[in-house]
Amino acid sequence: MQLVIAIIKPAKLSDVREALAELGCQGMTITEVRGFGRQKGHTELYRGAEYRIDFLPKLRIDLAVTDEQLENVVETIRDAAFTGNTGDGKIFVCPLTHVIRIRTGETDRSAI
Amino acid sequence: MQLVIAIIKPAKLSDVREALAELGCQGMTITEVRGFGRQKGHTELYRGAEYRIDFLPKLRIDLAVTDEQLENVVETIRDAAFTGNTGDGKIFVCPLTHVIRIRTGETDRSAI
Amino acid sequence: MQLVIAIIKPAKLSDVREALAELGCQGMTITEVRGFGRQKGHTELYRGAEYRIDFLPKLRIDLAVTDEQLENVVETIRDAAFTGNTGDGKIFVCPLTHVIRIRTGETDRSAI
Amino acid sequence: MTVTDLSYALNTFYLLVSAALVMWMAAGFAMLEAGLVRSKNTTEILVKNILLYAIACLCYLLVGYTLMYGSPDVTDFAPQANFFFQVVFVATAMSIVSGAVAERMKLTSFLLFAVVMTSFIYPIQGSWSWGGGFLANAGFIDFAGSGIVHLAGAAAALAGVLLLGPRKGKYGHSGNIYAIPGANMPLAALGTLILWLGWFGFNGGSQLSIVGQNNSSAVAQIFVNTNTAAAAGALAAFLLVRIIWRKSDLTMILNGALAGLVAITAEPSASSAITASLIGLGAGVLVVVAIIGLDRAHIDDPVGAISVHGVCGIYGLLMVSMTHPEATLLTQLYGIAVIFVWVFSLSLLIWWLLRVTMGTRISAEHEYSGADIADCGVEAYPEFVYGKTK
Amino acid sequence: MTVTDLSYALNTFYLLVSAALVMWMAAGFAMLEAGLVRSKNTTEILVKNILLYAIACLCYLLVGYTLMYGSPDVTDFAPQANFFFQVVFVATAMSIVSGAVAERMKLTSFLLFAVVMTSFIYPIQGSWSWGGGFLANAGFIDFAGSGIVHLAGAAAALAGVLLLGPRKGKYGHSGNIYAIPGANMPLAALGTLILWLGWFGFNGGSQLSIVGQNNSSAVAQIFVNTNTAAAAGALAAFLLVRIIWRKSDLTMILNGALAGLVAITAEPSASSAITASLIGLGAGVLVVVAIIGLDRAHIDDPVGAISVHGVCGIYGLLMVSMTHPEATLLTQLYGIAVIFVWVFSLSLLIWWLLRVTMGTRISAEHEYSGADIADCGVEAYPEFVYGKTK
Amino acid sequence: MTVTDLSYALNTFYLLVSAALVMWMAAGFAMLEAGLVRSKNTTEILVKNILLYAIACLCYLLVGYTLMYGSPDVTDFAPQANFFFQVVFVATAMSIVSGAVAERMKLTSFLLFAVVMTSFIYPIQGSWSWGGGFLANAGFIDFAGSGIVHLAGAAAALAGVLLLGPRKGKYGHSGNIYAIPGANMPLAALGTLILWLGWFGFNGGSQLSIVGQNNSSAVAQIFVNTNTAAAAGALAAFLLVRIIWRKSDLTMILNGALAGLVAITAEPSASSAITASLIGLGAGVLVVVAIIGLDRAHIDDPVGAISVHGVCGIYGLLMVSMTHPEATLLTQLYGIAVIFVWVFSLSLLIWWLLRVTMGTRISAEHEYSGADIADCGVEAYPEFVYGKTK
Ligand SMILES: Nc1ncnc2c1ncn2[C@@H]1O[C@H](COP(=O)(O)OP(=O)(O)O)[C@@H](O)[C@H]1O
Ligand SMILES: Nc1ncnc2c1ncn2[C@@H]1O[C@H](COP(=O)(O)OP(=O)(O)O)[C@@H](O)[C@H]1O
Ligand SMILES: Nc1ncnc2c1ncn2[C@@H]1O[C@H](COP(=O)(O)OP(=O)(O)O)[C@@H](O)[C@H]1O
Repeated sequence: MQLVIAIIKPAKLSDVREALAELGCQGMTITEVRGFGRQKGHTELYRGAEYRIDFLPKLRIDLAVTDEQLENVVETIRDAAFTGNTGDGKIFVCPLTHVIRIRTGETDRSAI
Repeated sequence: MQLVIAIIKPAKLSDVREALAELGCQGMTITEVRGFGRQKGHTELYRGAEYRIDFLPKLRIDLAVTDEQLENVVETIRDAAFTGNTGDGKIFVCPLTHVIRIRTGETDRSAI
Repeated sequence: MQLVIAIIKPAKLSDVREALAELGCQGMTITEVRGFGRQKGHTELYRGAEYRIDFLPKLRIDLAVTDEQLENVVETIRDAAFTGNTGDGKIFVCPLTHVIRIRTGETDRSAI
Repeated sequence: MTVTDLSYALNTFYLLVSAALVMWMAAGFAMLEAGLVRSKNTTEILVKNILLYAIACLCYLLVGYTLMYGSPDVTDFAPQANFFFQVVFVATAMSIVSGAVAERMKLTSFLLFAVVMTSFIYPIQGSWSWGGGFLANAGFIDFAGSGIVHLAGAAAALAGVLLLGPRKGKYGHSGNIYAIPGANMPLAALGTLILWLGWFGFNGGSQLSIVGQNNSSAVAQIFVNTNTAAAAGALAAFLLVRIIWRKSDLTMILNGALAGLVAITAEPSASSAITASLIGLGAGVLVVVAIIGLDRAHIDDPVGAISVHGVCGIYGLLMVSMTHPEATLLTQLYGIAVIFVWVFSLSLLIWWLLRVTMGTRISAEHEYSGADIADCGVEAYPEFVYGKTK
Repeated sequence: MTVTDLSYALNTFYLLVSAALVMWMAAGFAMLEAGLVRSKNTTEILVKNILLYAIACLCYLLVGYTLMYGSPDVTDFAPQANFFFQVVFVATAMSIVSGAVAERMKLTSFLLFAVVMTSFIYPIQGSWSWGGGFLANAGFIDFAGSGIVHLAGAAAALAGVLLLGPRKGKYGHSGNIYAIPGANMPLAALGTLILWLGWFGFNGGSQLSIVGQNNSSAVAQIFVNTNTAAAAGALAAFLLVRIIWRKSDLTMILNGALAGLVAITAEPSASSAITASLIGLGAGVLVVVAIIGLDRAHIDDPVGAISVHGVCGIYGLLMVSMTHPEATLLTQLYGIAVIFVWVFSLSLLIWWLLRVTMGTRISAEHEYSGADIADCGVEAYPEFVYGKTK
Repeated sequence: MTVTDLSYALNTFYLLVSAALVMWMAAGFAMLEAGLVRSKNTTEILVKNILLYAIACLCYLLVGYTLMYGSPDVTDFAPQANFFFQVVFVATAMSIVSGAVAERMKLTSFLLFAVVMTSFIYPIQGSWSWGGGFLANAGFIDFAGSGIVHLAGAAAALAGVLLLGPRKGKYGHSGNIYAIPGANMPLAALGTLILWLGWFGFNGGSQLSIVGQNNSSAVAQIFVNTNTAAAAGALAAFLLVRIIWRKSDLTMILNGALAGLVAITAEPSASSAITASLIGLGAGVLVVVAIIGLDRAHIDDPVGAISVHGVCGIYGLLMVSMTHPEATLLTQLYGIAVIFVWVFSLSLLIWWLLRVTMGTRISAEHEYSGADIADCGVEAYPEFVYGKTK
């Protein structure tokens, strides 16, 4: 099993979620994060002092998938989150050794 | 070493923390996240327009453990976070290759 | 490739970011988290009832790096985030099997 | 144009301005309560506050005013000014209730109670004193309503709280008392300052006429005493809390100011400013003790309404026997007993009827997720509380 | 010192206090709108509200007042009191516009429109009725400005909204209507309660004199009716929404109260409190229907300004024909048509000129990231919205 | 009932309403400051604002009033009305201080300073002008307190700020100036609008009598000028900031409005509305320049109190020499110097004594984690700031 971690633009959440739903992904976890990268922030002004906002609002999606789903899922997220502008985000994949569903105690593949 | 990632119901945090403390876990990191899954959200209404809240508030616990602790910790979280209703959450485990305590520079097992 | 997860004191963000920039790290993702550990919280009072705040505000940095960068990056974060007081935080490293840049479709090393 | 015309106009204007200030207290209660509940119950408490005011205005118009005053023979000012001044008082009494039962009371049951309270319970009781009934004849003195308004509101609130029980998580199994901090301290402070301002209308207007040197001086004295008692109450609460816990608990200070205001309301014109400050000091101490005492007794009052309006209302009425030449401790106690027993027992009955018929408490699940979602459809700060997909 | 001096002083004071209350409505609009827009546009709507008030005051001083009243012959009170009372009315009219075009209108275009509206469009129109022009002669009755102020503001807003189009994400491709909840419900409630309080000055002051038994009684009646209509409007909106959706939509209740206030403004003195409550009930129902209707027509008004001030303004003006002996449905319709056509068409022209020259709509990118960052440099709650490195 | 009785009643009422409006300014300062500090210091600034008001009321009652006015011979209105009007002025002066020293000053030291300021420093200085002392005799003209209240408050604040030093993180090693945005812009806007409203009482009430055509007209003119100067100040600050940075900095606009209000306070009745708007325009420009200038000088004033009340207070006093026939630049400068030197040097002494005895600055650790946790025990928005386990 794999944990897919996707950093996306907040405005793309609906698209990504719907695309994933079509794939049959029934669960995911979202975190509000702030990203720093090639995409430039902007300058603000407060009482005559300017300051930069470098960390831009992003959403992080954590999604546990089976090895078979992986390729499909990554591609789906990639397509749904794509705008072509800097700041579109990244997808990271890291291996999961265990998955447990708390409610039923199911483990691994059946717990995803 | 392993990183245990548990998604739980916010109301269960105290129970989980206390159960882990009894196990001797002295550190953990909490994130406010939103979960999408089998548990249904609810409908809201604003000026005559209805909308669904699909992402429900959850807490994510990140907890680095030694390989020996792993089984015990996972079981403890499972028991403490259990309510039996949908939305109880999941536990993911992924391998950690390094752990460093910033203050002391200790690494790996002794840094947990 | 490796995912470096650092839990640091919020006040240290600027230092860490600048130190990483000098190393050539051009991207990272930040999350507001709350940490529980050896560092003690504090007591609050509300209308005659006291209560403890055990979870202290921390920042989590997620940073994907190549295997070669790893050592340097971890050391840099360690130095920049160091204050010597309890609560300085931890650094976790876990292996990444894939990295994809959404905008370009680049993968792995060139996507970091 | 005659001098009488002018006096009539001036008194009318004075009463209308006073009443408008009391109406403004509705905003004070709304903000205070919105600040002291958790954000998940904030929209609902706002709805309650707006609707209880609306209900009070309409019910008192249709039923209450006549019950309380019959057709009063008003000559010194426009009769409608009198009505407006009276109607905002009943709304104040009802506002007291909403805070005490906050975060767990069903909206509809609360509104039905408001109908009964403002149509019958409050006006009938009010007729006994301000309406010239037996309490007035017995010599009970309650100038601006420490008892008739504030104690009455607190008695109804107490009955509701006793039947409702505490909020989930407020008291532990082993008797522990847990803090449930409100969501928005600036709103609570704003609400208190609004109430403070409105109170000048509440007490100042209760002289009912400002023309004539006696009246003018009395109204001015009332303004000063009202302000001084509030200041002293805030300071006393601060000092006490600071000494005990070494912290400056904002909400206790706010309650201290309100305690001073409630206490001086029973007789704001008879005493000097120094006396008023002493009364305020006492109220500021008392309210802290009362809040902690009620908490120990596991009577859960999120905003301290019972302590502020009930305990300090009684305290203020008793103080009258020391500042007002014609008041005696006995008649004051008599008035307190009558008001409390009437309002408390009738309220208990109504709350109980509501409980057995439609229920008064929201479900545990709704209490957990918040009354806003359950009852209102939108949270107080939608962007900050829950995420959603658009 | 003579009786005349006193009358002069009292009337002056009464008018100044009334005007100060109307000035306070500027805060009401600011808070209401700040509560009902998303947090990313909150600072900008605050800037708009403060500046539109400032512009209204200065433009009406320099141009508008003379256009509307010439050099009025004021004898019963200080002429400057009259000016102050009039100037805050034009600010009210302009405040109505800001809410409707919120979250997408360019700041500078909006301010330029405010200059034209408060210097010319509003005063010229006002001169036809309150300035003693042809509408007054035709028998059109609009006591405190349901039409002259509220409908006028709403007509200008409607023109702006039609040219601007809806906020991004408000309406889907297939005609779906999406909710865009405002950021801060307590602020919206506070704003409404401020407006409610200010309205006592708005309607109560419009009697223009409180001396003389008739005047005193009329002002008192106005206070009562104003309050009652608002209460009834809030209750009606609540009941209707509750029946349809089984939820208690706070913002609809707030709009209901405001709807009652707007409706009674056309003639707040002629009817009894019972009639006022019926007018308010009607307004509370009407405003809910209007808000939903406009939404169905894809006319996007984030705060409901067009429904509250426009639709209920018209409704209030029509009701006058039933409560006021001298008003007829025809003259009322005539007045409504004149005001609407004048303000709407001129506003459309100005908005259009602004659009083709400097543009009226912020860029899609700025609309997404928020007007606060684009135009103001600081968000409303900087610590809660975005992180930053210091 | 005689004409004299009526005049007495009307003046009393006018003064009480004015004073109530000034009392309301306490809420304005509280909200403005709560909006402009970071959320971690918000509860503490609220505590300071409530308690400084309470302390001012009690100290001025016990000591200050007599020091300032002796036993004034008041005949035109109730003496207690005069007291109430005066007491809220001293609270205003003290409110100015709290904002400037916010986010780093110890609560208890601040409160002790408030005791000295409101018991002695302010009243003694006030006795020299309004109490009929040597400044009054010298021909110094300060109608409603640009100097006696606002400059005095700012001078005390400046002394405090100089001894305290800037907030951590405000100025970098290499002289960089960092922005520290406040937490809540709507509160800041609300606070400013409250102050704007309250200022009608502040300036309008300072005529001290409304009866008599002269007085009535003067009060009306004051209302208009007060409003106009504020509007012009807001607009000027907006335009200047817009031209320099192409952004519409809300807090500068708010400060601009307040600057106009402070400037016109020195003589709000002598000039026409056009002149008032010019004075306001100047103040709006000046305050922006002053804020930036003080920042460059590394004098850290989170809310701009020194610029608004100090710099624009001086400016307003100087303008009097142009609008008031009897004022000369020299006597105005003389008065300014006397007030500033007295208040500044005495304040410096008191602040210094407090610093060497109990300390005036919170610890670096507390400054980092916030005064709310350190001193008050609860944050302003507990649910949004830190997580906790219940
Ligand atoms: N090495 C990295 N580790 C973790 N997160 C990263 C990394 N690089 C980029 N990100 C995240 O991806 C987001 C988008 O990256 P950015 O460089 O701005 O755009 P793009 O990927 O289109 O070039 C960033 O805001 C950040 O959250
Ligand atoms: N595949 C997944 N990847 C990541 N998080 C998941 C996944 N499935 C579920 N979750 C998380 O677990 C939570 C509970 O899941 P849900 O399906 O609602 O209940 P249950 O596990 O009891 O069936 C979700 O809200 C979501 O945060
Ligand atoms: N086992 C762990 N798993 C996850 N996070 C941890 C763990 N131990 C500590 N942390 C995080 O590191 C932070 C600092 O740890 P703490 O024990 O307080 O200080 P120190 O590391 O200096 O001894 C904690 O607040 C928590 O966020």
